[in-house]
This record gives sequence, structure tokens and C-alpha cells, in this order.
Amino acid sequence: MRLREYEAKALFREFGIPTPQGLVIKVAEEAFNIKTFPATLKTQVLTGGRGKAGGIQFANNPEEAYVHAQNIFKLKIKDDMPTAILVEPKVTIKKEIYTSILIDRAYRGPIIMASAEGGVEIESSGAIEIVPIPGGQYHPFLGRKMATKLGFKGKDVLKYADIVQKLWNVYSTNDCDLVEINPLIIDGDDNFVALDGKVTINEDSVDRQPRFQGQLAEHLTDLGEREFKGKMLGLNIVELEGNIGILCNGAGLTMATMDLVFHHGGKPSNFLDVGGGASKAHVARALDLVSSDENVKVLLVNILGGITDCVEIANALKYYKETRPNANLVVRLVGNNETAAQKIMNDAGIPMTNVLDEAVKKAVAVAA
Amino acid sequence: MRLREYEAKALFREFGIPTPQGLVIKVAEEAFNIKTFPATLKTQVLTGGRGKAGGIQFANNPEEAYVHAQNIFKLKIKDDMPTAILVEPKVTIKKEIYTSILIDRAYRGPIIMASAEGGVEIESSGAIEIVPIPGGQYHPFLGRKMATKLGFKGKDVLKYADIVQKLWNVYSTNDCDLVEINPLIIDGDDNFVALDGKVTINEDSVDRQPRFQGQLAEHLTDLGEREFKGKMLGLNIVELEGNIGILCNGAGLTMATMDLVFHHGGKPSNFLDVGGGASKAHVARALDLVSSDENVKVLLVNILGGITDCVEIANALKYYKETRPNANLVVRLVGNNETAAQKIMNDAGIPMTNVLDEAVKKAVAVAA
Amino acid sequence: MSVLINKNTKVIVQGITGAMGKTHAGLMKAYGTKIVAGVTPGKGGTEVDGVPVYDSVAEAVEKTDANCSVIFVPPYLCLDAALEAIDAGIPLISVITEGLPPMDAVKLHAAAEAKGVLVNGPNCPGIITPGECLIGIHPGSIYMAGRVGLISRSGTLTYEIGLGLKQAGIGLSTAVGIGGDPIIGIDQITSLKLFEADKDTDIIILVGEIGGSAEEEAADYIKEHIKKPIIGYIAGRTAPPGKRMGHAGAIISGNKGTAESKTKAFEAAGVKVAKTPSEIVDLVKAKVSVAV
Amino acid sequence: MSVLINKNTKVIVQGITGAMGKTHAGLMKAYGTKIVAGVTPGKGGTEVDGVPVYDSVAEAVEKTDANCSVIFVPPYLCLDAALEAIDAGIPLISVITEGLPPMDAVKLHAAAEAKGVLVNGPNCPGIITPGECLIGIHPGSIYMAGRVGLISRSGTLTYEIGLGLKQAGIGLSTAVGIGGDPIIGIDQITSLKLFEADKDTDIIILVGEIGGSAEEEAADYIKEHIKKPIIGYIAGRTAPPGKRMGHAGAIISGNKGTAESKTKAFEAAGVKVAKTPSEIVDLVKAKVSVAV
Repeated sequence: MRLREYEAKALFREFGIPTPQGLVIKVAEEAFNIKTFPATLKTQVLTGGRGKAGGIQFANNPEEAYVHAQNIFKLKIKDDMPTAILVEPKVTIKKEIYTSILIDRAYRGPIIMASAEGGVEIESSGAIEIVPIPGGQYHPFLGRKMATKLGFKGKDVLKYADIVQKLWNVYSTNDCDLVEINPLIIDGDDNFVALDGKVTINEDSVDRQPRFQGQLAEHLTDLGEREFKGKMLGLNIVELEGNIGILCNGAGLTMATMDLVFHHGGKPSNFLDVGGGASKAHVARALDLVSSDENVKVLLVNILGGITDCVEIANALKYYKETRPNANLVVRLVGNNETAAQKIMNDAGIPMTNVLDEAVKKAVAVAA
Repeated sequence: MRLREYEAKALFREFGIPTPQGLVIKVAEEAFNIKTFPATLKTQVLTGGRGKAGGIQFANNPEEAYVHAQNIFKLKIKDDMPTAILVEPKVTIKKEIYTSILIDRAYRGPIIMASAEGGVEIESSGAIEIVPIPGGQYHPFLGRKMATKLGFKGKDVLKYADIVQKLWNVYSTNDCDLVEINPLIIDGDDNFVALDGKVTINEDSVDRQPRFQGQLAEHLTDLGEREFKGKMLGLNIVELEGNIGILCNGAGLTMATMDLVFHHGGKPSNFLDVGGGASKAHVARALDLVSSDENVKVLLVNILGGITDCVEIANALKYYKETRPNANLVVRLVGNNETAAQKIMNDAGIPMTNVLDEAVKKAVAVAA
Repeated sequence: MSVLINKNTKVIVQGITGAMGKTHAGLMKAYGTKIVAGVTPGKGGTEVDGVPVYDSVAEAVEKTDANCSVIFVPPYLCLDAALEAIDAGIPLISVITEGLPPMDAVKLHAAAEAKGVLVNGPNCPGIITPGECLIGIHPGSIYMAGRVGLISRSGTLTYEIGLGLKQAGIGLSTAVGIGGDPIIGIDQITSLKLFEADKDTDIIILVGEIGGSAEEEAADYIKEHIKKPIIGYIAGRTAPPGKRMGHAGAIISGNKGTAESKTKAFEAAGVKVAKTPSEIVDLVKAKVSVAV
Repeated sequence: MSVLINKNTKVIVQGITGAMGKTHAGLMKAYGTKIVAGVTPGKGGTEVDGVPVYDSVAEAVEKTDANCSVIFVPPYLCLDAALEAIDAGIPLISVITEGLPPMDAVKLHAAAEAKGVLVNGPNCPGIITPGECLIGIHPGSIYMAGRVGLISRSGTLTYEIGLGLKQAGIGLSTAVGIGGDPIIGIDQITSLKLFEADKDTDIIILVGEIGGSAEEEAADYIKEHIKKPIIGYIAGRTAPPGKRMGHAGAIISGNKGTAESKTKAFEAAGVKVAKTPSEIVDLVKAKVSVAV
């Protein structure tokens, strides 16, 4: 779950990382509370590219700020409508740096990633330095090591290392996937200040982070409609653009099924892994979720029952068919309790196959 | 620095380790505040063997408690005069266990040491179990491992492991040399309770433990007079029973000098390592300290100047001789700046040798 | 013969008194796996399905000489459970648990590597040597014994392939479900090495998916070290970038971890890449008939 | 030849801008040690006595190819400094600092062992190969070069012996001050192994003291592995039990760590034990004349 910029910065300040003195406004009229000009108004959506989309504006006086705030509050960026604007005084920038901490697969642990040239186009700038944090055990020298890699000398080494230490504290204390400061600037007084902040809390760890529990829903505004509903229901769905709704068990098998739909000329509407050992009720909710997109012409259900009991699936499908007699269902159901499930399906009048390719071809034909 | 029982128990409670509901009294009259009887009154000296010395008494009513308190406050145990008595209600004991955490040289790290039979004679009971904490990284399973080694089953495993986890928290958070609960009891309600508590803070780490800074002096009551003064002056002195005062640089050389005194038939009055690079003032204080014991008949000074400047030593000796013309001084001084030092010594009229055995023999002869 | 586990493997189940642990301890035992003990701290002295439960792994190992542990404990207790197994000298640990916090995974694998302990998973279906030993949650009846080695990041997709092979009359020496997390213990290279050395494995199936660069690294390794024929497959060709496709590890970041890159790497290493699960079976069948 | 250090050793000084580091960097340099760099975070770009100062060990190593670090930083910064040197690939680290918190020492040595890095100390005078290289705080002029190896837990006592030998015309191949703390890196056994293998060492002097069981363990090792003659000495025969005699490690706990036990162990291993420092010199002299 990704925090909004002002939330990330509040967390930074709590851990001692300096940020500009910001003001969060929730309605445009609050723009008249701004004390320091010139001021920057930044929309607090979760998506990137805010500047290009017009979500960042500069104001020299309250009136200007008010007009900008009104416009920003109306500006939807990639499905994300802002509920807050962060207002910050303009700062002097002597230098921009990029610094983040995240887990890297190749290093099998967290790394510090940084560049002496911060800013927007960080991935293409090419001058990225990496300092791994072996075994996830941070020590102060790691920040200094990065400082010298970035070319800092003397006092700046200590100042930069101090920021990295604090950034690590944010990262490790809150079970983050990512903490990023871009840009981290050196201001007119030679202090390091986090001008932007990105914090992503690892979703598997949220439940052991009391401060973030129950906050998940507020931070999912960059998801599509079905994805948001899915999160709330504990269903693993990813929106796609096609018209064949997919319900499957197991991430790999679901991906393989999507690929197979594509292979046979169809277009999947979604990825949905119903998980292992799903109950009738859970599957019923999943079927509802998948078919809640109006583009879906056919529902392709592919279940290989290992832990999953095919009877639970069959009962969910039977209920679905009863309530939506006109829905197109193509079902492949094999494995655990297959025979009993087949009987339920026959009674419900839902055709069923145990050959995957056959099912996929049929679904593609129906959707075409 | 060792904490008194009531201080150790306060620390335990802060970290969630249950102890009896105790009352600390500082004057005998406070015995009338005791609410629960029968009650145990325990003298809060730092030395062991309190029970045998009469420092632990039981009282059935306030009057008895008052009498005991009066006696205990008058009872000096091994130089240590109590300034407090800990009063605790008598508890039901179903089982007594011994548990401690300390650094062990052989394991090159901290260990959990425990015995299913707690009590006084723990070292001789022989049933001691050890669970090392590899690399000083604690994990909850280590407490459970010890629990099963001690023969606990089911719920008791979790209860005991919880105590060990908390004891580790006390140990690691406070840079302890030792944390010990003896006995850790299982009470009438099947709860684990620390009936006694021993906590020693590592002296080299005290300065990074804000809560213990400046408390060193209060916790040195089990030291001899010169040892106490030495601690306050930053001088490394150990009291012995002989009459030859020793001032030396380096722990190994000081021990070797003591051994040599003994070898030649004398008896050292102390161990004093003046350290490396000592200044005139520091050495002067050390000379004062050594000669502050009235048994000292002669002062044997053995300095091998590596970092130490022999001139600093010579000047301190000169000053000492001036202020105490009748003191017996035997000096061996070699190494860094030896020639200049020799001149000072000659001028001051202090005989000096550069052969260690010679100096020692002479000191022994003077003291005899 | 087989890799990692066989009929002599003595298995303990950590978390045996939980729903998942209980169910699968029973299924593993029914399959023929030597389940010698269960471990649940606080439940020592009880029994689950005739299996004695101990309070600590150390105690279970002392009593049973177990040499393998399967972990079903909840995610936040998983690191401690795995470290306990490592400390107790268990040389092979299969972590079935899904949702282990990434930093816990980092610490788990660092500890295992330092001690030379093999960790399967986390977030994996476990390992099966058909007819001999099953650890984890594989549906045993879906596989038959044979001479094909199977390595896969996915659970159900592994079953799909196992089933397809069985229907074609082809069996497996061992199937290793390496797990869908970004950081895993026994990976594709470790598994390849084992199958290459196993004299009862003739062909290897390597099932990858999008995310990370494990397939690319495996391809490099194959080029240098593997002589046996390999059939590859990559799931997630139609997955959009930036979205986690179920598995924590199945995500295309920027332009890294795509199916195209992995397929290309496999093909460059001489791995025949199947386009569909059923094609895997066809390709193996062709190799088997060539071999016969 | 010599052990651990020689004229080619390239040394960095961590904490070179502190009083202690500055003084001894100068003394080491004057002795002839190749001091190639100093490291003090925040003081990079300056110079001390003509030695360039860097902000990080990584930078210093990159610029100078140093292969040894001497650490003079204050006790609470010492662990971080040592881990930095280990991380930077320095294979030999001498920690002069006294008063390192014990838990820091545990972590330092665990990290060094995991990476195969040799750590001398902490709380030690360092190492000297007379005439070639001095790291630490040994007074260089007190020693002469020769064929006797010296291992000692004590600083000044080492100087005492070095001086006595020099006065008798006997020199040292290398003197290793292993340090007075309870947990040290290069210990008696490591040093014995090195001297046994060194073709320019004929006799070994082993100076122990009360506390711990390192001498007893060394004696066991000597019995099995050391062919060269050894002269032993134990300081602290008259030390009372339970008192820390200066060194953190010099303490008799209960009846463990006594001089009697250590002397007995040495003698049982065929080590001739001197009763006084001057007797060490006499015994070496006797052996040397026999050898000649």
C-alpha cells in the first residue's frame, strides 16, 4: 500500500528526515491559510506524472493559490481524484539527489539505490549506484559508503549518511517495500531536505504494523474498480482489456490460462486467482466480481483441485447459473472430488470439460 | 556495575517480567507501612550470602517487621551497609528454576544458562543447561528450546519462553554483563515470577546507557576503600593484603610485577595499572591512592614507557618525593624518554634502576 | 533414485495443529511420507492423526532423528519456526506458508545459507517424489513415478503438467515446486544441478513465470553445465507490466522480467520452449520416444 | 619472512584524526610501516602527517589497495568501523581500541568469521615484525629482528620481554599482541599455527594470563600440532579470584581461569614455563644456544 506524499513526509519527519514546512489543504478555500509565497501546490494522488498532468502549480499570492487549488481538486489523474493538496514554500536547490531503499532479488536483500543526479528521469540517467545491505542488517557505514560513491566529501558524507540511516529506520520499522526520496536536495543552508517522498508498505506485512492497519482501503485509489473491490474481498484480481472473464486457482495456472486464451485468439478480461481451498461463498463472490465488468461476454473457469474441493466450485457455479441463467459459462474442472462435482454440474445443466485447451477454445469462440 | 535487587526487579517489571509486589523501605519506621503478612524483609546490599549473614528475615506483623528492619539496617555484610530493605509478601512456590543470560568466552557470545532446580547451590547442582545465542541474535525459539531442555511441556513452554524473551530484552537493551533470576518460581496460580533478580551493567557500556549514567558511584559499595576511590578517579586498582604498594603500566606487566614481588618473598598491597600515556597529574593521583593504605611500607614503581612518557612519571615522582620526603620509593623506569627521566630522578634524589628483578628485590627488602 | 526427498526422508510438520498443517500432515501420511513428528509450541504431548506433537524442533529431532521439516505456521511466525529448524540441524526445510514479509525472507535465507541448509519456498507447494515421499500440498494422486524431473515456480500449473504427463503415461522422478516469492531458497539452478546429477532423471521440465531474472540466470547456467534435455515454459506472456500476478514474485518491473526475455534466454541456451501446457507434454513425449 | 605482516603490508589507519590515531600513525610511519591512508568520516580530503584522509574505507581501499587496517576509533564507534573494513575487503584488521562493549565484540567477531577476515584484538597493542612493519602501539625501538615468535595477551609485558631479549642479543620474527579482552579474533591457537608454518621462526614464546581457558585450549593444540619449542609464561599468579585485573578478560571466575590450571596445562603439553619475565629470556637463550 502506497502512502500519499504528505503521509510519507509526515512519516519522514517522525523519523527525523527534514522536509519543507508543508500545509495540507482539503478544500480550495484553505488556500487562503497559506503564509509563505511563492508556494508550490501539489495534488496528492498516488499516480506518477503529476506535473505533466497539471497537478503541480506555483502561486505567488493567496488568490493565485485559491484558483490553482480549485482546479487541482477537479483534476482526475489516471482514475485518481485528489482529496488533498500539499502546499510547500519554494526552496533553494543547490543539488538534487535520488535515494531509495528496496529489496532486490539479485542481492537477495535490501539495497540502497542512489544517484547524484536526482529528478524525474532517474531510470534513464544511468549513474545509479547500489550499496547492498547484507542479510538485512544495517550499519551506519553503509550510508557513508554510498555517500562517497556519490562523490560527497567531508561533512556532506556525515549529513548524507544520517539521512540514509533515518531512511533505513523508516524502511525497516514499517516493513516497507520501498522508501524513496526524489529529489533529496541540498538547500541554500547546505542542509539535506526531502523534497518529495514515496513510501510503500509491504501488503503482506501490514497486519503487523498497527499504525497502518485498517488504512488499506484509503490507499487503493489507483486501482481499477474490480481491483479495488477485489482487495476489499481478499480476491486477487488484475484488470485487463479483453472480454473473457477468467476465474482460476493458482497464480501460475491463471497466467497460463490467460496466455492460452491469447494463444487461441481471445482476449482475457482479467486475471483472477481464487486461491487454494476456496469455499463456495468465496468462489461465488469471485464469479460476481469477474462478471461485474460489462465487457465480459463469457466466463472461463479453470480449476485444478489440489487443496481445492471441486464440489465447492461446482456448488458456487450452480448458484451462479441459477441467479444468472443467461450468463455464458465455460468450465474446466478436474482433481479433488471431480466426480461428485461433475454430477452437480450435470444436474445444474452446466457443460463441463476436463481438457484445458478444449475449454479455452470454446470460451474464445463464445466471446468472438 | 551491579544493581541492587530492588533496582533489578524494577527493571524486570518495566520489561514485563513479573515480580512479587514489593515495598522498598529506607528507614525502619516504614515497616509499619507493610500491608501484607507474612512478609519477607531482604537487605539490599550487593554482596551474596545475605541469608546466612542474617540479612533476610520473615515477619508476621508490623511490630515484628519493625524489629527486623531495625536490625537489618544495622547489619553490615562484607563492608556493605544497607540503605534499603525490600519487603515482599510470602509467595507459594510450586517450583524453583534458575535462569541467566551472560556472555560466554567459549561460545564467543551470549548464552542462556538455566537449571530446572533453582536455589542457592546452583553451581554445584550440576544439572545446568546451556543454549547459546549465536552471533548475539536472539530469536523466540531459543527460549522454547531451553524450556524443553528443562523438561517443560505445553503451555509452560510458552510461559517460560516469554520470560526468557523478556530477560533477553533486559540484557540487550541495557548492555548487561549478566541478568539472572534465581529463583524464578512457578507460583500457586501457575505463573512464572522472578523471586530474586541480579543485573550487572557492563562498565564499558555504561556511558551509552543514559539511564545508568552517573549512577556508577551508588553501585560500588562492595568495593574496598581504595577501589572505590580508584573508580571515581578512573584508576584501575585492586586491593590486596600485603605491604608493597605497586604502580605499574599495563595490566599484564602489573600482574607480572605482583607475581615477581611474591616470587622474591614479598607481598603486594595492590594491583594498579596506571594505563598507557599517563600524565604527571594522573600518576600523582595514582601514587596518592596507592599510599593511602596505611599498611604500605614501600612504593614499587615499574614503568616501561611505550606510549607512556617516562618524563611524566619522573615529574610525578619528584613531586611525590617533595611532599612526602620520608616515603620509601623504589623505581624502575625504562623506555620512551628514559634518559631525560633519569636526569629528573637524579636531581630529585630518587634512586632508580632499569632492571626489573633488581627493583623488586629491593622493594621486598625495604618492606621486610 | 530422486532428488531432495525419497522413501527414507523423515519429516516433521511445524504447525501441525493448525488447520492447514493438520490436513496436509494427514494427506502426506496417507501418501506414504514418513511423518515422524509434529511441532507446535504449547501443544507438546498431544497427538495429531497418530503423530506425536512436540513443543520444540530440537526435542522432535532428538526423539525422531527427523531430517526434513515442512512448515505450515502463519506468516509472522514463519521466520522463527524456520530458524528453529535450522538451529536444530534439519538439512532440508520446505516452507509452504504464503505471505512471509520480505525482510523475514531475507533473514531466513541468509541464516540458511550461512549454515548450508536447503530451504524450499516459501510460498510453494513443496516437493514430491512420486510413490516415495510427498512434502507440502501437492495432490499426490495426480503424479506418477518416472524419469522426468520437474521444476516450477507455480503450484497448480505443476499439477496441470503432472496430470498431463500421467495421462500420457509419463512419470516424474521428482517435482520441485520452488515457489512464487521473489526470494526463494532452492531455486532453478539448485534444482537443475540436482537433476543433472540424478541418474534416474532423463529429461527436465523447467516452468518459469514473469518477474525477476531467475530464468535468465538459469539459462546461463544451463549453457555451461546441463547436458540433459530441457523443456521450458514461461507463464504470464499476457500479463501487463507493473501488476503483481498473484505471486509476490510475478511482476514485470519496467521492462525487466518479461516472458519474451525469458523465452529468448531459454532458447539461446538450447531449451525447447513450449507455448502451452499441453505442448510441454507433447515435447516430453517426443523426447521420451526418441530416447526409447 | 614473518607472520601476518611484513614490509609489503599496506596499512590504513581508521580514526587517524583522533589524538591516539594521529600519534601512532606518525610513529608507525616513522618505523617504516607503509601507511597508505587514513579514514575519518567527515574529514575526507584532509591530510595527517602527509597521509591522505578519506571518508570511507571503501574509498581508501579503492585508491590505495590497502590490505590491512588499524583501528583507533572510540569504543562505541568501533564495531561500525570494523564492519566497514570487513565490508571493504580488508583481510587483516587490528583493533587497538580498549573498552569495546562485549555485545559489539560478539557481533564484530561473528561478522569477521563469516567473511574469513582476521581480526587482531580488540584491546591489544597490535603486531610488529621488527625492521619491517609495525601496526598498533608497540614501541618499535624496543624490539630487534630475529627468529623468535612472540604471542602475548599483554601489551607492556610484551615490551618487557622484547626488551629483555634485545638486551640478550635475541630478536623476534613477529610479536603478536593478541589482546586482553575475553573475546578476541586472532588468538593463541591462530598465532601458534602461523608461527609453526613460518620457516623463519625457530622458537615460540607464549605469554598468557589468568582468566578464560584459552591457554588450556592452546596447550591441547600444542600437544597435537606444534613441533617447535615453546616457552610459556602466565601472569597473575597472585591475583585474587573475582577481580578484574585491568584487562576485561583477566578475571578468575569461581575456580576457573587460574594460573595454576594454565601452568599445569602448558607443562603437560611440553611447554617450558618461566616463573619470571627474565627467566623467559634465559630459557630462550638456552634454546637458542642449543640450536646454534
